[in-house]
Amino acid sequence: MNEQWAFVAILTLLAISVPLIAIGLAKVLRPKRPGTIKQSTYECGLETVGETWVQFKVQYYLFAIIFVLFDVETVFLYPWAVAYGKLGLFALVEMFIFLGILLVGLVYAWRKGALEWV
Amino acid sequence: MEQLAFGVLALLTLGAGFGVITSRTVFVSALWLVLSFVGVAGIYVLLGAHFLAVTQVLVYVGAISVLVLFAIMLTRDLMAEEHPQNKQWVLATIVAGSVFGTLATIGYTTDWALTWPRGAAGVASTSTETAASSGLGSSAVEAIGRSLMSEHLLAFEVVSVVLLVALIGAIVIARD
Amino acid sequence: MSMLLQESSAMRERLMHLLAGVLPEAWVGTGVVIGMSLLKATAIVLVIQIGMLYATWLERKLIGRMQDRLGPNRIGKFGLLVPFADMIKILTKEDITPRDAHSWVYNLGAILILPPALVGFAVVAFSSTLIAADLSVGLLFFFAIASTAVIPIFMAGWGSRNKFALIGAMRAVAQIVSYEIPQVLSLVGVLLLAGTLSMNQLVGSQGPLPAPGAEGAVLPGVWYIFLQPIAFVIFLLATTAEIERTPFDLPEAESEIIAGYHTEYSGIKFGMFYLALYFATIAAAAVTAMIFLGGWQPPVPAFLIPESGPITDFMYNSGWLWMTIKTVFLVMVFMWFRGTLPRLRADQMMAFCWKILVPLSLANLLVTGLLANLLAPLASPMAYLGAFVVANAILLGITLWAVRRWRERGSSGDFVFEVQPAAAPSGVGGGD
Amino acid sequence: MTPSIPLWWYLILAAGLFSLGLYGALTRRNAVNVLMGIELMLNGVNVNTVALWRYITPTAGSGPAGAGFGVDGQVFVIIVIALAAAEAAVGLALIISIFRARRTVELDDFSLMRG
Repeated sequence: MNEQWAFVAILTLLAISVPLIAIGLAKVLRPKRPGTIKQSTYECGLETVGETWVQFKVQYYLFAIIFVLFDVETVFLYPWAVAYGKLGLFALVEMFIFLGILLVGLVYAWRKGALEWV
Repeated sequence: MEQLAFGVLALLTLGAGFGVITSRTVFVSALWLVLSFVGVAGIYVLLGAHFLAVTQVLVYVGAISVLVLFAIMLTRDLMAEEHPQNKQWVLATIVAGSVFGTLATIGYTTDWALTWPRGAAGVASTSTETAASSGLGSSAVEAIGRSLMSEHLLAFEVVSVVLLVALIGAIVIARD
Repeated sequence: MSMLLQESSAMRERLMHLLAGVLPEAWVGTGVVIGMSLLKATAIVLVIQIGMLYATWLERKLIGRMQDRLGPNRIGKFGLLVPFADMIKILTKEDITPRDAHSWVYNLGAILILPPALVGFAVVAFSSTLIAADLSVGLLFFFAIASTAVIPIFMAGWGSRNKFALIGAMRAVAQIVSYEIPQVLSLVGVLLLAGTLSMNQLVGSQGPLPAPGAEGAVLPGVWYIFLQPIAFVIFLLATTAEIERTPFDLPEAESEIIAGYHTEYSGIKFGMFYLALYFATIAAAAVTAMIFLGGWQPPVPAFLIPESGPITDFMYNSGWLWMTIKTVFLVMVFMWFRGTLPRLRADQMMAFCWKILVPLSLANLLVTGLLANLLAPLASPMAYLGAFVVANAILLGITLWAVRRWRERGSSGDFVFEVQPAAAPSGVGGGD
Repeated sequence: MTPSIPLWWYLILAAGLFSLGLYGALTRRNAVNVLMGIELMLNGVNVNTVALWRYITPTAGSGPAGAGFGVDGQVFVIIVIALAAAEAAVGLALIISIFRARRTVELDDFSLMRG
């Protein structure tokens, strides 16, 4: 087992336990006087109107799609970039093609107005 | 130590997977799914596939889960608690159970060392420790890059076309 | 530094002896690994915690000065004890959980907001030998960890069962994921030149000193901020958006959606979000320093460092000093942004990301790819420097020209960044 | 010297993940949940692929020079992950589109296909 990854695991556990400790400590120290008004949903003092879980517009999802596909693209780009020094010009052409095809997608999204935040 | 780590990760992955299929709220299901993805990333680390582990976190935890969560937010029905299962659960239990039984039996009983003719198989199956020491870690990223640019070039370029089609298709479908 | 290393191996010895008495023999190795990791992790958390406390103090002082105020000056000399007073205050404040909240998702959101900001420090090289885990995929690891921050944000927004919290969470996630793309794309150019994802090797490739375990000559041997100035600007802006600092702090635009996804959190749970913001700021500054400003490299050209002698020793052993200076400088740059710039509008922010930063980083990538190929046989830092400065200047010129043209045509108003009184109301996130 | 993990541990974990996903995909009424089940199945398959690559065919494909290892297994999984991302994007877009037209995400109500 790689010691470095063991460290990552331990750091993750520690990072989760730090807030647990802090919240536990605060539980001992802080006052606790709950009240009906105090525990109501905070909307600048007004009563909550309508459903809390509002429905969102589809624009959010369009951005998420474009993001996911470009994120996947970076997964291919990073190994390519690391290996690039030993690959030469042909690899650059291959990556041009890959990026070109994806750029068509970005241009399409742009032209169709999927990049407009309305 | 490896076994300990495997035990924890397997418990995490399968437990979270169980959470996905049993929780009553879709949003909570999605959270369990994310935890399961993290567990799988840990399994990849154990297997010496470090780049894959990072990719798993980047794509599954950081991206696909965002898609799922956005989709949940966009479809209001999903907010409510619901009766999660349909009437097929008896049948589904039988199917899933028998699939698991078959796969597990095959996995356990097959003498895997015989299935790969090359001599190297025995070396790797005795120890995963070689993964860290033999350069699988340090230069694997570069090797993946070279592999994508030579042997798997076709797959690589086809992936870009698939991504393009998915992008255009998803935009067209989701917009109207 | 070497003293610290000796100390660390001595500590390992002592730990081994200690554990040998308690654990069965087969478990001693495991115990030592876990124990050493715990020690290192605790040290990192403590250092970052103190750094965070003084970052809040520094931010108040700096912003105060920028606004012609004094800033905190009452508790301790120069108000140096104010962060501790804050800590006590936040620990003893009442912590209100809204009645309607989905209780465990709500609480877990406040807990899980911290790991994405903290775990990234595993790959931060405080000096050439002081790196907790020099992973072979370090750089990508950092961004993978940072990208998981969207999950606790969603949990906070959804778990609070508050309209504004949910809208804030949706906005925050949309912003974080969008700016992640230019952030990672802008680095591909750097990776092309460095040829490694390991943080220590990445810093080592910027010269003058090689990283431990490096093979061959140090190339390109120049800080990447000089080779990739456009990438640096893109990265800095995208990072500012990633950690939701002004001018990209729309998710918590208090005039529109109260405080965004942490509206319903109070007391120590709000403190966790506050902590995570500063941790993420320090982490972002540290990583930017390592990628573009040469991390632990001394700011001295290679020909000024003699072969041996006290100066050379100092250069090799003072990595932590340079790293700290660079990190603090970048943290101050983030604060300076906050003191200077007004908040962007939601639609401007998204347009800026997808229509300017992403295409520009792709163009930069292609130019860098071509140049790296042409310059590789020359193998001289000066050739790299000259070629890249010229190329970046040309690229910048083309970009400015293109943006100006778009603005003049003004067809969709995408690139009009001036305030327009007649413009549509700012794109509030929610509602259909 | 701690003994390392036998291969079948990984295979059973993968089988478990796959079966859980299958069960979820078969029983949930909610389309998004079904998609989550499919993602779980894909993850099971990926774990299987990586484990078999690691133990059985570690030399397949080109690898780091002199290391005696290939990276074919990892490359396969990277491509599967890319395709899974595309699948999720289109699948969820379909669900959103159907929801907008019919205000439901219950699969039993999707009788569109039956005409």
